[in-house]
Amino acid sequence: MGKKAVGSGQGAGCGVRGAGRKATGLRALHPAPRTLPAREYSGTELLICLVARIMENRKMAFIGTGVPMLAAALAKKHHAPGLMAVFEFGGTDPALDCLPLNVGAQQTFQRAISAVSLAEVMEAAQRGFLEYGFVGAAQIDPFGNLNTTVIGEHSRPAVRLPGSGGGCDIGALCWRTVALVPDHNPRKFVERLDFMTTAGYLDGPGARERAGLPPGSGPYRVVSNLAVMDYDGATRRMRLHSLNPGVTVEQVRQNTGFELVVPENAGRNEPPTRDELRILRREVDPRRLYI
Amino acid sequence: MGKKAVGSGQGAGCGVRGAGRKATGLRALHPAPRTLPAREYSGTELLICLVARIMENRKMAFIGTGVPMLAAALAKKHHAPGLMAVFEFGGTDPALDCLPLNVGAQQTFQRAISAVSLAEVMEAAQRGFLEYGFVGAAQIDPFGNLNTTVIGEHSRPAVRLPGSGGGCDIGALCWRTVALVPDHNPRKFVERLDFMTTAGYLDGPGARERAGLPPGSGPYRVVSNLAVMDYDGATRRMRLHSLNPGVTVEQVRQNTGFELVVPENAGRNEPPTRDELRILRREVDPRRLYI
Amino acid sequence: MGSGEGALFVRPDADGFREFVRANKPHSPVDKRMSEREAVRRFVRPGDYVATDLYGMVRAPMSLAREVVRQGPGDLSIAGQGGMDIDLLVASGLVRRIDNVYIGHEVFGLSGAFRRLAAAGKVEVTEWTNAALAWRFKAAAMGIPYIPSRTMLGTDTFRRSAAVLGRCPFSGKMLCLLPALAPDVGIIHVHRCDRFGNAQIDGTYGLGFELSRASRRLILSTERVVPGSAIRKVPERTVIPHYLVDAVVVARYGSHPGEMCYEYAMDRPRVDEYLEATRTEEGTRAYLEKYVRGPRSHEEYLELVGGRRHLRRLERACRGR
Amino acid sequence: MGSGEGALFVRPDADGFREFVRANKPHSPVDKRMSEREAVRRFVRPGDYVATDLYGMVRAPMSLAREVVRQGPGDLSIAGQGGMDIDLLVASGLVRRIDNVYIGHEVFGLSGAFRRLAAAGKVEVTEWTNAALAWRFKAAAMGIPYIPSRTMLGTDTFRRSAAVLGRCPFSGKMLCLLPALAPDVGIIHVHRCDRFGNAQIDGTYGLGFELSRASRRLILSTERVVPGSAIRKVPERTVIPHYLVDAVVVARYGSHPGEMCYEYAMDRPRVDEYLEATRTEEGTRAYLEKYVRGPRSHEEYLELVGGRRHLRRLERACRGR
Repeated sequence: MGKKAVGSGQGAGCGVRGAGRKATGLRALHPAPRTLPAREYSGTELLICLVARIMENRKMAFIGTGVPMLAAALAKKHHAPGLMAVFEFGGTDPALDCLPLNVGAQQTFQRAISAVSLAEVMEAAQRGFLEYGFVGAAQIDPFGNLNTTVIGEHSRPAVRLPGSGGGCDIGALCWRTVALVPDHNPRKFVERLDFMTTAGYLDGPGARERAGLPPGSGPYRVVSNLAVMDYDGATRRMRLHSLNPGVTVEQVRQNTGFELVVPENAGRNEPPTRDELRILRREVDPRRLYI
Repeated sequence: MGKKAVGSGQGAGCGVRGAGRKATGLRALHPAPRTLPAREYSGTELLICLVARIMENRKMAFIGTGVPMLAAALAKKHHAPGLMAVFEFGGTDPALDCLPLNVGAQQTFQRAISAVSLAEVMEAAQRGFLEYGFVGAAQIDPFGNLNTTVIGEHSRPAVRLPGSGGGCDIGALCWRTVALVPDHNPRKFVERLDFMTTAGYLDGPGARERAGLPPGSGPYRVVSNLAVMDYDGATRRMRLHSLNPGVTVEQVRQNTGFELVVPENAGRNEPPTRDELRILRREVDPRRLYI
Repeated sequence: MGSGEGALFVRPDADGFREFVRANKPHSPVDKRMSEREAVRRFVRPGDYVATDLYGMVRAPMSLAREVVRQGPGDLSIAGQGGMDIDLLVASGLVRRIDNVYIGHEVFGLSGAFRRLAAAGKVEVTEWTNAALAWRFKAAAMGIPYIPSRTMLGTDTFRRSAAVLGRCPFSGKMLCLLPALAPDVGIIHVHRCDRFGNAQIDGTYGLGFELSRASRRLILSTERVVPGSAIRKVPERTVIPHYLVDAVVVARYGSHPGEMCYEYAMDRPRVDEYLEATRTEEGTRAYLEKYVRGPRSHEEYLELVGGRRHLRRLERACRGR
Repeated sequence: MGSGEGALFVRPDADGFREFVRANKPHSPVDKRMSEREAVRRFVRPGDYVATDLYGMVRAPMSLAREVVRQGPGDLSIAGQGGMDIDLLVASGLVRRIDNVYIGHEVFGLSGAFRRLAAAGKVEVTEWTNAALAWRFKAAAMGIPYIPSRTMLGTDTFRRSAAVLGRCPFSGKMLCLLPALAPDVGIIHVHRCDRFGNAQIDGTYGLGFELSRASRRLILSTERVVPGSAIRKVPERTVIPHYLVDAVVVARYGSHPGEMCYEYAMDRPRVDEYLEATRTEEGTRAYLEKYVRGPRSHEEYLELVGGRRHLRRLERACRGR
């Protein structure tokens, strides 16, 4: 096994180049040609840009590996220099000049402002410091509740998924939870979850508060490969917010397994700008670990 | 103000020689001539030796400034090299090659094995790691309950004392609590406390357990200038254990404001040995901050 | 089940704390350096609940305590744990309510100020313990309204506290439930921090970790400001991250006349002078006039107590690790 | 009020923990260095509850996880949080009960072993979350039987947990009460410690702080042993003091094939080999034979995966702070 196989170490602690040799989860979904023309972009790149645009300046964001991390790095370099990325295992605002493959990896606390513990960052979230939280899911329902635990019965599942991890905590403790679904289809957007790992709006208005979840917190956006969704203020049901480039309302409807609220004035998401793509490709992930 | 006034710094971080110029609490009680012959000793020196003898090897002891600290240092150098001194504000097993005047002072964590927080050491005590705890008191009752809060009424006290500090915690969480009373008299050993700051055996057998205090914990010894007391196993009332040199049972009785249990076979405490005094004067407190 | 009869000066309010944090805390790094005067003017108000770290005459935020007395916001509540800093606030007459843990001077004796104030019935006192206070801060720092414990049970300390008895739903054990305590203002003196407030503390951090997280507003004073890169080099050492901090006050010798571990020794004659003075009301008044209200700033105070040469001596008396 | 339907594998027992500590823990410093074999033989028993730190393929105590599989104490319960270490235990078939938090490989995909085991109904699973597990350890680490929290409320995660609903006596808030979790054995890999076990960790300590305090028995593996004086020079850096530790196992490259921050990078081809192998039962069996049961010690394992030269390369791929 040659030296290349274990990483060329182009930056401090970046010895993971080998990761580029095999498609990880993200790459498998949206393979991006190595040299995209500036006007073209991959699905993953669009997703990253859509998530990045959600993140405002001077906020703290709970970040997992993958899209949210790339989006945070992009947002920071593009429009939100004061955004603070917080990783679940304790790293806070690391330099991120190379990208971690684990939420506990060295890059999550390298030249960070602090490197503490899982409890510490979860408690910061419980105290209200974490504005954004990002979660993936195998299933999402009309109220933004999420399943990452099992498909089928809990005691003998057809597919055993990893479990909550920090997902359920994020859904409970962060102010605004953003769900990421890179493959928008009716098996993901379902009327009823097999298992509610993470609280969205539970069964509707006021339900979170009745359950004891912190007032004012809850689902904020769903970002998929087809569109961005938000929630109706009165019914707390998922609503189309804006369509991705080239996607129609009908396409979104057909790929959603429940009745989506569709407003008259659904917006349209701009494709990644030249600026966004340049930063993403040259500064955020120049070694193409993820994109 | 000359250099001497602020300390000559004979050891790292020992800049408190000025303390020797004025009698602190301990010295005021038992002034010790600067050059005692080897066979003589001060009251404070006796107290320190009596406390030191209680401390067994390979135990952890919650230590405050003053006598317990000197006793711990003596025990460590004399018969209990594995004794671990733990200071309330987080210092654990410091070098103690010079003596602190505060439980949070530099000497309490200088070259310690760890320097953490008040919560950390209190939690270690709550988990059962702390074998010994040492507490002073303005009043002590027959069940070993202690008052360090007020003389008189709580709302308008005749004398407002400091309060619990860590005393009440030590009485609750350490396995064996040792009370130190350098001035044994009927105003200190009282039938009824003005205020029960720290739990001894409360009102008798089983009371601690009923209150929810950890089973097996509780008062262990009282060390005074007249004698060492322990507690009757059946009644949990204070009992004479052993008399200090030259002291009679009658003297102890007269100076105790309640009926002390006096067994047939009350022992006698040996005066400080040459070895103890040598270590105490030459190694533990050579600059006579306390003794 | 039973509960203490003491007044609960600050009610646990985890949701209110969340709202406050979201609306007011500096989530991202901004330069927060300011003078003692500005920090106290902006962040300490009449009626506030104030808490400090560390203890005794060690790493106490004395320059800020003096500035509070100088500006004199009245009707304060305090966590009665600390040392000369807290004693100074009590002596100043600004304090009306005390969550008392320990106000006194260890081997140096009782607090004259606390004794007089209590005897005159001029202060409302609720009793707690060292551990109870640490865990009350810890509950607030965790964002929860209370924390169970095994201390205080069966005592008058419990009876005069505002704790509550509760039974554990898992083990059936009787527990002392401690309400979260989120002070309006926390004041902590540290060894070093960057201009944003990312702070390192040498030695034990006493209650500093919990207090910094429990406080609504947090004022740091620091012996020195270091570049952010020095902080980021050892992120393990950051005890207080910047997002908790509202003000950074550079205060070299900020703990004088107490000690700052590894930096300078206690100024024993000046400490004795304070202890002696505060034995009487007149003495206290004279001390406050001379050492607190007299100098207009920390710098003037340092000149008054002996200036650079004297302070260098205190540094030499403290010989590092 | 309601409570989860999941099994509570370890009942909170603060008094039992106290008794255990008093009778068994090494309160004073003794040399605890021993081999993987001896540490696992002495401190891991069939039926034990085992928990590890950190996470993913980062600072996982792989050499000890392999030794546990080698010796094969069965009927284990585990805290289902960690990474390859926990996944390896699950793959080995030794595990019967899981307090699950997250068993999977993040961007690298699902856990084949967990998926098969669960689908076959061969394991009893109670659900929790990252924060819940951290706080369950924290409750045990504080010596209390439970800790209140605001997570899990309203979800199936709660329903399949063993948490209990409770109302705060101070604020009236509905809370999720989390039972203390004191594992029989905690296993943690650290950067350095002295022979007594006073340990420093670089970077985040994940759940290590709480787990080390919550565990009845604690096995440390360490990249290197340093003199006690090095520890005492910076007592602020001691994350795990010796009195918590039962065994110190010197295991250079102890996290291989995962990374050890600031020490060596992840061995990606070896990780891929593991992920690939554990997709099937046969693959898993072959992997365990070759990499776990084949080598008789950590040293033999290191030789097998490429030896010194290869490991040096992983070090070079990780360029310090």
